[in-house]
Amino acid sequence: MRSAEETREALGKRFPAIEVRPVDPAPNVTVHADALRENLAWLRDELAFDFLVFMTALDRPADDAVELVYRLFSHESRASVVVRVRLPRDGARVPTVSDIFRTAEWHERETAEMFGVEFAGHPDPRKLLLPDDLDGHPLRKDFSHPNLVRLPEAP
Amino acid sequence: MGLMNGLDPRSLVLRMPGGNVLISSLDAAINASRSNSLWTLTFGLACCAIEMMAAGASTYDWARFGFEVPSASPRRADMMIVAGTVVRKMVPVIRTLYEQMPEPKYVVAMGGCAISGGPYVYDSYTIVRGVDEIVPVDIYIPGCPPRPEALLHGLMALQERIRGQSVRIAPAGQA
Amino acid sequence: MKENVTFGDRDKNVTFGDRDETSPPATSDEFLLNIGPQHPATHGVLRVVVTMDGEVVKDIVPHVGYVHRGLEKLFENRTYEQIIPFTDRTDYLSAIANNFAYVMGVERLLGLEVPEKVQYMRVLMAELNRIASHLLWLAAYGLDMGAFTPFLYAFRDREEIVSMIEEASGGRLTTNYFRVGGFVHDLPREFFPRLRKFISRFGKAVNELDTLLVENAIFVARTRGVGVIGRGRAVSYGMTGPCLRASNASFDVRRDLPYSVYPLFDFEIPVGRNGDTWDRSWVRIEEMRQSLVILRQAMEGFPEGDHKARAPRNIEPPAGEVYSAVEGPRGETGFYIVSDGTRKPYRVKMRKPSFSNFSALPEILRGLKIADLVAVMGSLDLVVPEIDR
Amino acid sequence: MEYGTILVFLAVAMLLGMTALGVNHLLMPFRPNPVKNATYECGNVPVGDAQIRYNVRFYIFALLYVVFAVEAAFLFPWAVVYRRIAGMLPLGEAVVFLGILVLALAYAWRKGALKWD
Repeated sequence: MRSAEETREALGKRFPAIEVRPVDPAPNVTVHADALRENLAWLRDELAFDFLVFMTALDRPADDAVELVYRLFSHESRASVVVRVRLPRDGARVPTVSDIFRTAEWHERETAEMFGVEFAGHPDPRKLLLPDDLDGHPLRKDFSHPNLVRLPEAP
Repeated sequence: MGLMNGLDPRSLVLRMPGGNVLISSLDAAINASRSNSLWTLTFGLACCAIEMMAAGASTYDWARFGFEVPSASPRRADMMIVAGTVVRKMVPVIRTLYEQMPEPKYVVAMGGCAISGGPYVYDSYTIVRGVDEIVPVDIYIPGCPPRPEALLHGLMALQERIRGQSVRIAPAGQA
Repeated sequence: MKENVTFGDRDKNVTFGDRDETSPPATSDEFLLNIGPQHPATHGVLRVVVTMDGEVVKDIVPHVGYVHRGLEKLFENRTYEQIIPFTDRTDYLSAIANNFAYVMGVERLLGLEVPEKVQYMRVLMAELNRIASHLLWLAAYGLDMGAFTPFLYAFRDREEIVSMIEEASGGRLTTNYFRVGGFVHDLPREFFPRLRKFISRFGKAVNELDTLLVENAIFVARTRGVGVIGRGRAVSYGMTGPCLRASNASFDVRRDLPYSVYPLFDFEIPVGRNGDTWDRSWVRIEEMRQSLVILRQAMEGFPEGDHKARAPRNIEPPAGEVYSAVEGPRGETGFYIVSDGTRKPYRVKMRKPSFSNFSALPEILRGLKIADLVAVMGSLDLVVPEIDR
Repeated sequence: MEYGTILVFLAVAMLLGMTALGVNHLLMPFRPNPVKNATYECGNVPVGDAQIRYNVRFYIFALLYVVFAVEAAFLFPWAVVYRRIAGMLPLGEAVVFLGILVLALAYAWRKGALKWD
């Protein structure tokens, strides 16, 4: 049974640039897109982070980037870790991890259609939630659509 | 006898020794039978579906009014209760189901979402602002979700409307 | 190449009996069965396209999105208080669990301490809501399996809980009862006598429901050993809640990521052994009994105090992010909120259990029969707006 | 032999059936359209063709069902006249009749007709 402290030390050794952001206690690790698969597999096999809680993206138009967020949890040590990947906003490409974590298959499909991130090697890259005739990526900040009427600001 | 209060007032009841004779119009008989046995198409989309189930359970029990049989297939359904949020991906399905229901058919828009898009009117790119953009609606039941009593009240209003219909002229909404 | 001879092709000279060694063995064609958005077994608007070989399911392709309202986009244009009623409506069976997770997240962003009485009230409401949600699952599952009686008995008990919740919050289903820092108003005076009466009566009612459905011989025959998913695969699919605990994985957010005052109560976490459909049902029945235990302890230790902390009038949390999760009736319900210092969140990601639980369906069902599809889908206790959001 | 009454009986039966359908046909709103006549597939556009070659086991199950349905049909007249005939003879006949069919079921079960996969 690996304890949370041991896990944090092991993380510290492998990822020098660990940071803890305000309010959320889980350590944040930023990796490069090419090293994503290898790091996630390592986290799952070595440190028993067997549960991908969720995977989503943050659209940062200010610095022309989209940031992927993978949050992992370990049933064994009850520790959490957040893996982040920064990608250029247009033409963002990252390898799929749906074979490492099966739940990633649907999370990636949703993130792909909502943010326009392409997941290379995804087994079933169809749209998940959006109707087929809706093009564009809704969760991007600059998304506009005739059916989308914004709530008027309070006076 | 349940049928009695369902008939329209013009029908005549002759009290005779050894039994009564009832003289009424064909419309009254048909409307009484139609309004007292409306079969609903089970069509729960979101939260209102749970209140619809509660209306079907023993506490509120819409079987007292004749809505005994929730039929899953549109072929045997008289009434489609649209209970929940209607989104654009669902539009062709609702349209097809409505077409596949035999006349005379009625549509009840239950809850804010079905009436006008409800809380999702603003800032939703897939919302349909009211199911009456897709199918002709007979009864609107406001609420989010409406209480089972409100649903029953709406359905009784529908029964009242059916009693006023006639076979000669096409019922309202059956273009 | 097998020529697809259909009855319509009268002009073809190939007669049906014309077989030679090159033609493949006479097999039955696979056909597509579409269990579409409007179907009693799908508990809402799910669509599952099943490739069938006779009675056996060869492959399943789920289609979702028929109730996708785009909530995460909507949240980006709402203030923190305006989001609370929407959290009810993403999972209307456990509106309180969603309120709980979201409001706790915002309180952590604000660094706001909540009075102990509010914590106790939240646990009370959460456990009541869990029982109500499990009762509705039992009712719907009974209908799927062809047993109408559990539906009526389960709803009789559920109406009792729902009217109690309505008395406290004003809403039967979509309660909108939680606020950042506490509650809209305090518990009504006659809430505790009613709760005490309910707890004493419900202990017996759970056994009655248990024998009515879960211990029923036909139900056991249809669910024992059907739709098995192992512990490793369940975790890999991100399953949580009763579906995960049925596969021999003892994980419950109330105990493993403790929040609110749950550490003060002691209750067991029911864990099934072999992850089949029956275990998923048994775990939910046991959870209802454990919820009663928690309710009793929460009532005894109920402190005095006011029902709301002094939250700021306009909530503007500092820039930062938080992930707050709660053990909802269906599993881990969490909100990942990223704030940028303004009155509206920069991004809110809702982690909903049915999304992951449902994604495991194709793997569970491959090779089972069509009747098992209905049984397995019912045992996953799906709420569709949780999948579509 | 009074065949007349049978004729009247048949005539009334036919009449009853025809009037029921006739009135219905006159009064019902009849508005067919292509979507209404399409096959119902949970609200979607029907996919695939229904005329496919089904698994042969469906046929075997159907046969077994027909056997036992006919058996039940034969029991009805027996049950109606059972009370009027004294003694154990009718009971014996029914037991023999049912025994043969139970034997048939056992044989089918043994040969694996009821096993699906």
